[in-house]
Amino acid sequence: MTNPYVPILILGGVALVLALGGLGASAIIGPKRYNRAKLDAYECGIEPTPHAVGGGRFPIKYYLVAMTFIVFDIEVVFLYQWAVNFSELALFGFVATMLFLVVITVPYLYEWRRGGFEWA
Amino acid sequence: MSVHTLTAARLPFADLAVPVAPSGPWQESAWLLVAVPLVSAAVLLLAGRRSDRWGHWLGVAASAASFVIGALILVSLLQAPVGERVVEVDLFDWISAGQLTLAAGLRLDPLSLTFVMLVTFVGSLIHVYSVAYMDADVDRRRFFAYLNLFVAAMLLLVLADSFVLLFMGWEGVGLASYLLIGFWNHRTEYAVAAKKAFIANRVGDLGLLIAMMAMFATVGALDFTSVFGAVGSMDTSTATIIGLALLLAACGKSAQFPLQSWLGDAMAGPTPVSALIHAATMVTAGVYLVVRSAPIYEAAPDAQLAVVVVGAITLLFGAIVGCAKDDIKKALAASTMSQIGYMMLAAGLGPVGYAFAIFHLVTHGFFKAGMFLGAGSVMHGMNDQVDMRRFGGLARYMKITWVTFGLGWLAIIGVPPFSGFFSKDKIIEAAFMPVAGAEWRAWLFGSVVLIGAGLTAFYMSRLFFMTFHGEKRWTTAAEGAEQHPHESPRLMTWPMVVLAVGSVALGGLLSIGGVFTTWLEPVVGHTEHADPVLPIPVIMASTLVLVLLGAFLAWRQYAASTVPQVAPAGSALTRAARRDLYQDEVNDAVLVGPGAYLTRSLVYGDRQVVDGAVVGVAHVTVGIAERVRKLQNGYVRSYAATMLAGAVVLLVVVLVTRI
Amino acid sequence: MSYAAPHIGWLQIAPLAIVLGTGLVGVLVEAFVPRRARRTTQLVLVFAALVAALLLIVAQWRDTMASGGVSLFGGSYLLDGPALAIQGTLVVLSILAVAVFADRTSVGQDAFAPAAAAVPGSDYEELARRKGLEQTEVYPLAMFGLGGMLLIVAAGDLLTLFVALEALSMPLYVLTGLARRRRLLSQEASLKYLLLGSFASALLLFGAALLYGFSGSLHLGEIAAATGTIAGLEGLLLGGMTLLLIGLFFKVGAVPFHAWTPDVYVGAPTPVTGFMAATTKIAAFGAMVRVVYVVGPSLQWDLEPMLWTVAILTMVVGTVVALVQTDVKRMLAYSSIAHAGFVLVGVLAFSTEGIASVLFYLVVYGLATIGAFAVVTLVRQTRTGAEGTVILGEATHLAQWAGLGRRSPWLAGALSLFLLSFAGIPLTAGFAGKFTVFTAAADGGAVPLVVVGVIASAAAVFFYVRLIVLMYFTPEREEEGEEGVTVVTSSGFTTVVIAVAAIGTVLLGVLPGPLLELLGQAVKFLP
Amino acid sequence: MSLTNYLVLSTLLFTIGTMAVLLRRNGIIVFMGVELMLNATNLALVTFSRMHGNLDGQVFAFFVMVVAAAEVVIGLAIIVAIFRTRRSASVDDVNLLRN
Repeated sequence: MTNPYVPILILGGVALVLALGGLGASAIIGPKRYNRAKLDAYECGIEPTPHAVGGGRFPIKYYLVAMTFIVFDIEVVFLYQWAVNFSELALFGFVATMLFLVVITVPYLYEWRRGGFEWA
Repeated sequence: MSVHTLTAARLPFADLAVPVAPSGPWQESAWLLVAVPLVSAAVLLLAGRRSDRWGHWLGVAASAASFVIGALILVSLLQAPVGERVVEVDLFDWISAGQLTLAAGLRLDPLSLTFVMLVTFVGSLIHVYSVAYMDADVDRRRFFAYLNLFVAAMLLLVLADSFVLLFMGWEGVGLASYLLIGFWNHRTEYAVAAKKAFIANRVGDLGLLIAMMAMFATVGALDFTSVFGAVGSMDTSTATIIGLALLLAACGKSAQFPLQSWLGDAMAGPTPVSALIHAATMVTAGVYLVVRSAPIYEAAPDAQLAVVVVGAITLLFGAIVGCAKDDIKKALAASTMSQIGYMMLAAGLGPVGYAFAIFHLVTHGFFKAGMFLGAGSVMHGMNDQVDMRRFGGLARYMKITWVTFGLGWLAIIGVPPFSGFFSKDKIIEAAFMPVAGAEWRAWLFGSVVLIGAGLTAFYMSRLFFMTFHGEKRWTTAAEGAEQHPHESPRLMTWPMVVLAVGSVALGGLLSIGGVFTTWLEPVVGHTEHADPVLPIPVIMASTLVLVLLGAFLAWRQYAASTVPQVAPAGSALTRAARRDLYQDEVNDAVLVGPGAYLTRSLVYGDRQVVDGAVVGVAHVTVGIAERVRKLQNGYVRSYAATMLAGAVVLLVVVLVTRI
Repeated sequence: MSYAAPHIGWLQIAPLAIVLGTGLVGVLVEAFVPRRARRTTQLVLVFAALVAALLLIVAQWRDTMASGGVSLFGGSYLLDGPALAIQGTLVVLSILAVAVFADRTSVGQDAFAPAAAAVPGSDYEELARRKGLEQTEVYPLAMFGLGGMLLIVAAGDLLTLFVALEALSMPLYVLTGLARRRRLLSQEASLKYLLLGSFASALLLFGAALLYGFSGSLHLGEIAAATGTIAGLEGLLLGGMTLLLIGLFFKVGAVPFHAWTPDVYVGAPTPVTGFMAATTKIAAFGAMVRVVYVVGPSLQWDLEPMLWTVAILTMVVGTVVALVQTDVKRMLAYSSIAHAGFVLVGVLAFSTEGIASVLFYLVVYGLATIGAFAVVTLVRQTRTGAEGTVILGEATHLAQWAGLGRRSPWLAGALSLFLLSFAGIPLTAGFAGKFTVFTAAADGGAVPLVVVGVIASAAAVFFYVRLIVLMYFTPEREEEGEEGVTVVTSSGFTTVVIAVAAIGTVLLGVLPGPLLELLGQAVKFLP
Repeated sequence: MSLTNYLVLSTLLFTIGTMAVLLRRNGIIVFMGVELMLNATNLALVTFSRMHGNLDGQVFAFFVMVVAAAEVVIGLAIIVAIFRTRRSASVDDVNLLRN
């Protein structure tokens, strides 16, 4: 690799040019036609703003789903490593992973107790 | 315990005593001098209402305790041989970073101990007096807390062995004085007075700060020993700058021209405060500073001359103002101003004057404090009336006050054999000392102090006669409260008596064989007396003639003839004098105005006003600030853009060196 | 290959473990303890844990200083002198900060939204307020944040550094959004902090990647070792270091990465502001000092231009912009930026005195900051309407502070003390701090920096003193209409905090010697 | 093919992510930009890991994923809260705090 720092400088240059140029360009030539759809938040495709249920307290179920998903998703990321060299990691690995599982379980319990799973 | 050596500054400071380690328990425990009143003040403030019943006595006890300790140290110092009368007590290394170390230590020498004695003795008397004077006040405890705070700060100021520590004391007394002037701050004009004193003092502090920076820049240290030691190697211009800066500081603290205007308003504070802080001790701190910095002034003749000039101006200024004031306390304040002018002038005269400046300072401390207490006692008897045109003929009603005040009066106008005579006469002689190459000085300043003596005699006699003699001009029932003057309680009269004794005898006792001047020699150096341009008897005689003349005129106008109850229009000069020769107008333009602007701008952050307040630099700064502020436009994306731009710039800064 | 379990020093990780464990338990408390008892339980837990952690830190002080520290988990967790010292500082300050969290004042409400999930101004929020709900999750959140901080100052490799950074940031993102009043501002601040914060940590992460690419290792020590040996890849090294430092600059609020600071400090609930202003900065500086002093020395000449630029910019911009602020919290925010600059000056001393002075300055700054913001929590706006006078949120406009000195001298006095300490007036801790930092830097040859620093602090005196002048010398504004200002009495916690901070500030101002010596022992980094 | 290409790719992705942060208006898209930056870094980490023939980089990448996920959770919660309050997720609408 010759002059390996050149990519970084390029990155810098590109970033600067794009940052300023992009801001400028979008300000100048960009069409200023916003509509609800453009500004809408993405909420798994459902109509994002139902009328305030329970007087302004909004259902965060979808996010609970997302979070719950992540709880287990993350679990797998590490469990997989552990699984493949279970025997080599031996006791240390076991204890560590169990600890990790416990830690992961705590927010799960919290969510459960706070009614995070009471969908419908 | 570190031992310092003084590399010889120029004469006459070559013979100065070298600081030595303390010997004996009392010198070791000098820190108690400051600690005791400080602790007492803290107790009084923290204990709150609970201590209302006994608080004031604690205050008195604390002040008295410092006096006792001081006395013991004094004795131990007197026993020491003259060569070892400059003692340095290292307390602790305050901050030590890298090579640099700030140490806190006390310096016990004749000069500082003289002040310790004056402050604690007069201070204790005034504490006692205040017990009675502030009897009616619900906040008496707080008052005593502030008094103790003041005593502690003042002692720190005079005992400090470095300009840093001195500065702390300097600020401390400023704070205490501010708190005490504004003690009755529910009355607006008093709060205003407090603020005025505050501003004037800050200007002074600026001077002290500049001086300290200059010293640090040139010497690299701020303790007296090293600074004065390095003076010899300092070039004259630096010394002059430092000297002038110190003079500015002294002017702010000691109400010297052009920063004197606050003292009159400071009389808004309770009378004991005026007696202790604004007559006997704090306002003389400026003189202390000049005398303490003697080596610097010796190296800077121009700065020295400036000191003399300031002293001379203030001397006349105060005297003229004093002739026109009808408010008894303001008249006394004016005279204080003028007397400190005397001391400044003497301090500016160099080695011939230092000792006498301090000498006059001590005697003045006694008789002026005495007279202020007398004034307080008069007000006490006259329902807080301060207009002398409504006094008159009080001699018969308050005998002790009359006698004590009278003795103080005789002392200040310099009638032999009272204290003032000895101290002031010496200053007059010193003023007539010929200065090589500038004979005009001797004549100019000599005549100034002579005239000053005459004026002093006039306005003090005026004050005395208007108050105690002539016919009664009291407010009658028709005008409101009818006056029933009466003598004050013992707690108030006794301190007055003690001080009166001092104003009679002290001067004489201390000048027997020049005991006082020799006592100070380790600090201010020894000088052989040259002969003044006029023979001493002539000087003395002319002084006395002028004094008697002044007193006689005052008697004819204010005792023998009737005094109008309402001030007559008077001449232009009189009117000017009544208004402090328009100093306020000047200062309002110079100091207070911007100050007010500042405060207002601070409230509403009004840009114009900010600019108006801190002219020049602020303009640019605020301009920049506003630009930068524009960047803070609240848009996340532009923040992110700033960050990225910053990142790119930094990357370039780093990498460019390698390409 | 067989795997050797890494060595674990239980005593050394005990403080960290306790703090994080308490966070977890706190979450369980939220889950299983009935609502009434939650607050009390949380408080007991938190304070017990913090005190325990502090004791453990003190217990291992001597050994650590003697042995120079230990390296755990294969060098990922380096508990050396500076790490332990900063951990101690962090725990002490957190005790104070969390105490301010807990204060309900005479109004009977803490500073946090009763139900953060509720839409501001909605019926449900009103209901929650009337039912006196409290978002007691703030205590576990604070614990997690503190855990991250304790970890980052001991992070021996880039992985730990990154994880710790995120662990300390995320709870703060949430805490920022929990203000009980001015919730729009609070949420906005939270969003800004989140977006910019994650952006900054992305930059830091990329820097970490580059450094790994350069050295093939994540351990700071090995990266430092590689600096001399590997040729031709300096680009990766320098670029990586720069981006890494930028991530930390963001956390300490150094210009030009400071833009979030004022907005977030103003928007966040004031107790949280105090907490993060003090602890986050300290933790980030801890990490920065480690990076600069472990990897830096061989690169000193390459990095100095950048560091100098940032330091000068930070001092100047922070001071200058603070001059024109009219909002107390905002002014304090900019002043905290300026202080970051002063600390950077100390870092640039590149000497052990430098480290000691930085540690000392951080303690001083933390004390005064928490104290100052604690004072701010007590000065409130009032509105007098039909139903009598209602006490609202903090009165932060400067004009509202006029004459405070007359109404509540003690409070104003305490604040003045903190401001004077910020301004570096002698006899306050701030002076000792600036003095040590500047002397260290001057000895280290960074004289120009010191000059700028001195000028900046001189200018800074203006806006600190102006608040004091305002409180003591400006007559109280007469209440126009129904708007007014009042001082609520704390329910004890805040008073204690302010008192402790004030005493500490004075004590360290009069006698900084002992602490300086103590920290003087803690200046050796493990490679 | 050379590992450098991966690095270039990751750099480009990183830049694109940056641009998304700077140019997009919708808070959630901005946030996706940040996530893109993180994942671009992951690519770089894995590449370097391969280059140096040790696993540190890959482990790091796993942790980055976890952190990113956690960040998403918090980020979404905050953005949604704001959205519910203001009926818009545009980051340009939130500028009450300024100067």
